[in-house]
Amino acid sequence: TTMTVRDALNSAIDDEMARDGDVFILGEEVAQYQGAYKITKGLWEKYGDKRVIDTPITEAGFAGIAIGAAFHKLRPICEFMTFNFSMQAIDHILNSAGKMYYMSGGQFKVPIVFRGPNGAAAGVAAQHSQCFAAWFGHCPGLKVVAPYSAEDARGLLKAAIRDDNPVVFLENEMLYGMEFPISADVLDKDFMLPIGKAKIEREGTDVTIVSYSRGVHKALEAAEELAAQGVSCEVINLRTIRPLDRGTIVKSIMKTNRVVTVEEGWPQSGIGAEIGAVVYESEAFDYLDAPLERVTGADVPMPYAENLETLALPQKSNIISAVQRVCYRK
Amino acid sequence: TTMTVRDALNSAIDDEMARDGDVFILGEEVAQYQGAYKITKGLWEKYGDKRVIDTPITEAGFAGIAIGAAFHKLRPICEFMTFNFSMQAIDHILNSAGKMYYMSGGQFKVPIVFRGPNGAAAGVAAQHSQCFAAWFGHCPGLKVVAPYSAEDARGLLKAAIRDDNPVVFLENEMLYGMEFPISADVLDKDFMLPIGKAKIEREGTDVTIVSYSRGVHKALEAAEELAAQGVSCEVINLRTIRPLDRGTIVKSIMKTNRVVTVEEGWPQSGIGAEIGAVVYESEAFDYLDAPLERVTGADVPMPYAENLETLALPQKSNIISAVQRVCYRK
Amino acid sequence: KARVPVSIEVVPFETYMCEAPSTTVVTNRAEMLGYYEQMYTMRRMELGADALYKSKHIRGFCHLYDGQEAVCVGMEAALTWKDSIITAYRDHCYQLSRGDTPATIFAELMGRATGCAKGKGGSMHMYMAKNNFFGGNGIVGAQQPLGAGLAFAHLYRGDGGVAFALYGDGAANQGQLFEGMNMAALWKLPIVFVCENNQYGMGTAKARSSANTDYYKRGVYIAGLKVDGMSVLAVRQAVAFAADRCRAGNGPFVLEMDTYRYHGHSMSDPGVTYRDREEVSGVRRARDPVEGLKNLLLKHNLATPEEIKALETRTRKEMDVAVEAAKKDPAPPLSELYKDVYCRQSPDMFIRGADLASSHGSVDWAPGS
Amino acid sequence: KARVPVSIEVVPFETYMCEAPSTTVVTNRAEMLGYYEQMYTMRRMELGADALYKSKHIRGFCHLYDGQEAVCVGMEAALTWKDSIITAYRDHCYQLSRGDTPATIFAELMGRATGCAKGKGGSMHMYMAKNNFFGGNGIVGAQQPLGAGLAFAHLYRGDGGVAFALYGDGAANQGQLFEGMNMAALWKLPIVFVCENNQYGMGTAKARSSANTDYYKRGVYIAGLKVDGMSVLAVRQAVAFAADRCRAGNGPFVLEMDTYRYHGHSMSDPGVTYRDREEVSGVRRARDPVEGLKNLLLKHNLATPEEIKALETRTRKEMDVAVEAAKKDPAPPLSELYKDVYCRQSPDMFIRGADLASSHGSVDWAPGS
Ligand SMILES: Cc1ncc(C[n+]2csc(CCOP(=O)(O)OP(=O)(O)O)c2C)c(N)n1
Ligand SMILES: Cc1ncc(C[n+]2csc(CCOP(=O)(O)OP(=O)(O)O)c2C)c(N)n1
Ligand SMILES: [Mg+2]
Ligand SMILES: [Mg+2]
Repeated sequence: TTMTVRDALNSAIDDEMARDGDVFILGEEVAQYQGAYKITKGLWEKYGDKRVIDTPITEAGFAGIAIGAAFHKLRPICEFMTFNFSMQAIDHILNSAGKMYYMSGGQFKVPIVFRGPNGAAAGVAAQHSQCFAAWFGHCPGLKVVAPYSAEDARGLLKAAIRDDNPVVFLENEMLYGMEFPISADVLDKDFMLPIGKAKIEREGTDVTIVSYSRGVHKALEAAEELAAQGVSCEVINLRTIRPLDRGTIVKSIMKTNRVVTVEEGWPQSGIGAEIGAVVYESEAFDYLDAPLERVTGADVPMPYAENLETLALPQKSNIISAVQRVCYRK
Repeated sequence: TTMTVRDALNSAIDDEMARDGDVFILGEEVAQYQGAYKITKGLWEKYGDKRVIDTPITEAGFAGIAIGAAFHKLRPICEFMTFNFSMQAIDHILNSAGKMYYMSGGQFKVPIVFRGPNGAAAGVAAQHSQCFAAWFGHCPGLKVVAPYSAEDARGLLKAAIRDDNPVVFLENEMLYGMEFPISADVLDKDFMLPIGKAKIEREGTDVTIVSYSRGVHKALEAAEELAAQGVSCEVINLRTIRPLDRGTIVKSIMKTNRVVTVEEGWPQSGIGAEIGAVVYESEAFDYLDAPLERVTGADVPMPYAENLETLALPQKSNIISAVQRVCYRK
Repeated sequence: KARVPVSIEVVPFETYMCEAPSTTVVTNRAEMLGYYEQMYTMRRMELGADALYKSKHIRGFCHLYDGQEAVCVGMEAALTWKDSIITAYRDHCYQLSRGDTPATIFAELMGRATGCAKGKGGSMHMYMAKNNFFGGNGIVGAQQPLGAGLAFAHLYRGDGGVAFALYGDGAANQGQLFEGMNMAALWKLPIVFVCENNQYGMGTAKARSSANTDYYKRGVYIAGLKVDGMSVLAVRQAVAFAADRCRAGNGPFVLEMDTYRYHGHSMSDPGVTYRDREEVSGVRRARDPVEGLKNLLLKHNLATPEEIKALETRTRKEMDVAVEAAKKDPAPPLSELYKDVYCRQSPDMFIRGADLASSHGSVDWAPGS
Repeated sequence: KARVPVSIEVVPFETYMCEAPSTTVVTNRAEMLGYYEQMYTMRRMELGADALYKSKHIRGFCHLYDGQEAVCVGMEAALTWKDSIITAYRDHCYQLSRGDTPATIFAELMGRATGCAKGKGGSMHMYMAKNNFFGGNGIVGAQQPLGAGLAFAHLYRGDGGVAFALYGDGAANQGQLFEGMNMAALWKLPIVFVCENNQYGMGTAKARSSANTDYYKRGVYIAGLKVDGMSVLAVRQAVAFAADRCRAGNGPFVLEMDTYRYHGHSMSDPGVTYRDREEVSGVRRARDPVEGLKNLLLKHNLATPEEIKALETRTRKEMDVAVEAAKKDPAPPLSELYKDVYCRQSPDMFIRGADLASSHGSVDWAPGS
């Protein structure tokens, strides 16, 4: 059977709310409007005003309230309509949630999930297209998850809600409507995927492509086309940005001897940069037959016009040409 | 003659305020209190309430006001008491200032400087010790500067104030009181250093150490000690985090064949990671005789206790051992 | 005849910590016809955008202003372009009232090189720097302190300008408004905080988002007025009153414009789940700002039905022409991607593309460089 | 004798949208001596911290509470530990009133393993989870919505608890207070927003930071009281009143505590550039909360001078013992650096150190893994 990412997220929240009365969700338009992107569809009818809560447009305030509730052992899911707006609340995400367990000497757990669509959508321009994976990934105390498929979305969101740490859960609007095949066990009420483990989406021998979220989709498309050209790509879906699954990355590169990273965010101090650093710091470095190539969002604010937007985001063609370069096919 | 970083910053602001009536400074305690760290000492007496402005403790509000004033062609210097508090205003720094020129199709310049101490000080724990170099450096539209010496501080701050782009100017509390020799031309009213150019602080042949801000100080100390061990270090002071001076870094590594990066911020997707990526993307990669090593802040929130704090920050000894490893002396 | 004064009564203002402006507004045929033309143009322009969105010529977010035209036009009627305006994403009509053309606006909406932001901004990011319109902002609340900053600049320069920051009933709850108001009052900034209360923030009725729905009293220590935002004359009167107070050095002022949005929040919102169609059509019947103005024109014999019809026909045609012109305009050249990241950016500045090979500018480590 | 009721008059409360609590407070010798002991202990503890800072046993920021003791003690007198408290960085005395010991507090201040946050938090980050004290927060304003979140949890669980969020006159201008108050009112959260108005935020006198210095009216649509924050009994009375209202389901309440800080803002602020020594000594003479309470004890014959002297001597000694004990406590083991980054962190989780070789845990790409 198949499932959309939207349904995967919705069912994950539903499951966890059914399972644990301490789980609740709050955010702008999550209740009566059913979510700006309909991720919370049907939940307000089912769980009522107490547990599905529409907030005013006050990110700093409601994120703070959610974190305070988590200090008191509730398990909030705090939806940002998009992660762009999380900047108004980012002080709370870092300083109130991320650092709390450490600076209290382990006295306060903060079991909260911050979730919502992250990164570029389509035609929404500079202020609504930022990818926060590198920013949140930079910060110890947070776990940072970025699902790609419906299985990822469901398994990781359920794990995130049950996790006792603050988890930043970066979704992607362009993936919400995408349909994925899922196996029966994914529908299990207790199905979870481990946070901190990457997944090899496609095995290959010639080059490793490391990506997350929507980048995985593009990487798989590129891998398909490259296969026809005789290049066998191993595609790693990071799933988790922090803690990064160094092992899976390193072992794959030791096998393929080549690596290309793919992300939609900006390049400088991005995810690809960190993967490059992991390579320097591991045995994989000695196995490299070519320097790492990064495929990233262009280093500009997101333009509105469609032709420029396309150019600003990594396309299959960018991945293919980067792979060809690291394979010395070009 | 010598000058402290504090005096360098103070005199730079003073010069620029004297030169251009559109320059003003605002922030918490910058006027009557003379600045929490006394960077604005004497300026309120000299320029009065109109141009040296104490604000309430409302970072989002006063940063927004400052940016609005810059839209109208004033040239604000917006002091954050420390950059930790810039998180309350970071949406404005990115979305209102950083992206404005681009998304308005070049209609609005935003000539503003955001400045204040960044990163760890001493004994101020998790919420007051964050380094924002990687975060701001990630974001196109911003220029990001991080001076080390008095000359840097004076020359770069004057350039930042005259720059028509939003500049994030990351100072370091531990450097404020540090005394540096300066030459007479540094005192010139029009002395400026180019934003976007790194400086080779110390020439060397065996290994390149790339750092910024307080890390440069530690790198130079390590280089001194390593010289005694027969290792000749070239120390690069980045000065600017964005746009990064790739040329200086790459050319140095092509000469020394080895590189160690030093930063006080967290490792993941940090500055060292980006320098590693620059190496992959340049000819320097072919010249590497050893994998890059990063020296960074430990990947934990900053602890308060002195012994833990020391361990959480890069020390001379970390740099020395990293250099020894890349030189295969260990 | 065009300039003969006519007195028209508007509904009384609700006041907070101030006297009320007169409810008698003195205007004339020329002014009134001008307002009608502007408002009718706006209405047609937004309907044009609606059609373009539905035919997929416009993408992404698109927030329409129909229903609220009297606020924009009434405000502009009381100001000059030396005064500053900043608003949120519902900005097309402000762009127009600040001197831009429908063709340029449509071009921006369709991402054309000829758009007011070269196609790089889109619906939410329109600007008219030369006439002191500061946009267009996609972040709810950001324009509140930014507007106070515009006022700061007016005061700093002593140029007599007043800044107007427009925000919705939803945005009124943002902490940065509270912060901005505090500094505006402490520093006596010439800023008018204008809440366009269209009764909903997305799908949230105001009483669900706001413990205090008297938006004109939200300044607490700042005087305010509640205004019939469906009446261009009431808005003009209130804005003139507020601007005068600001210009006289009294510091900030608050205006609440009681208005309504006909469309859904954005083009992706049908706008009927959180309010019933009856409510919308009821407002259309009873309070439509464009119809209301037309009725005033007729009632006061300021225009004949034929004149109005002619104006409408002409406007509609102009709009069609503008749409067609904009449709034919070219997309921005691909080289635009790398322009305007920085002001005074050197032409060969290195800017990374989606992969290294597609980057712009020169890599300065090239041998010999 | 200890429990014989005594009635004591406190100065009247200023009210906003509510009745005033009675100015007659009924107490007894046991309670009053208890308050005195707590307040005197706090005073001595803060002076102890002052000395330790000056002798460089304490580093970084250190914000002392002397002058404000009546707020903390009066509040606790009206509550149980089922109610929640959160404050800012000026937190040592709250830690004490929530059941911690001076020795543990000194240990934290000196960065010892035995400190209340294992030496990892320091002055600004003390917590007493088991007694619902949520710290200690270094970010001005953060505790305001966090406190509302604590109240949210009380309401969600229906456990009858009330949350108290304390913040200064400077922090009162933060937008997140405005945002938090709005949601607290909309959702009827059992939260008391308590402004400890000590007249200055760092070097800024309240009138320079706040357009509205009536902090008890800052809720606008939320009732409030202004309280003599130098009187432990007035504070107790007002807090009991506020807590009752919250428990009865009336939603939030605001308290302004009129108080004063004797020390500079933090140890690095001499505290004399923005106010004159006269002002400080004037408050000490006229309104000191500890002296004031002592005078009440004597005036109402609740204690003899000898009893008080004995209590003071005992407390001083205890404080010296606590300091000496804490000084001898060990620094945290270096292994603590890598602990508590995550809850349920596996012992061999890889955590990068300052250089790779000094990292913690296992690198999982090790061959064969
Ligand atoms: C900080 C932030 N949060 C959320 C959003 C998403 N959003 C855009 S408009 C809007 C509703 C605003 O309502 P209101 O202020 O009443 O203005 P109106 O749309 O009615 O003109 C929301 C929630 C945003 N753009 N920015
Ligand atoms: C967001 C933020 N901005 C600035 C600071 C620096 N700072 C710490 S305390 C303080 C003054 C606060 O004054 P007030 O709220 O009156 O509390 P008091 O210190 O008087 O108890 C300032 C500016 C901070 N910690 N956090
Ligand atoms: Mg609205
Ligand atoms: Mg204070």
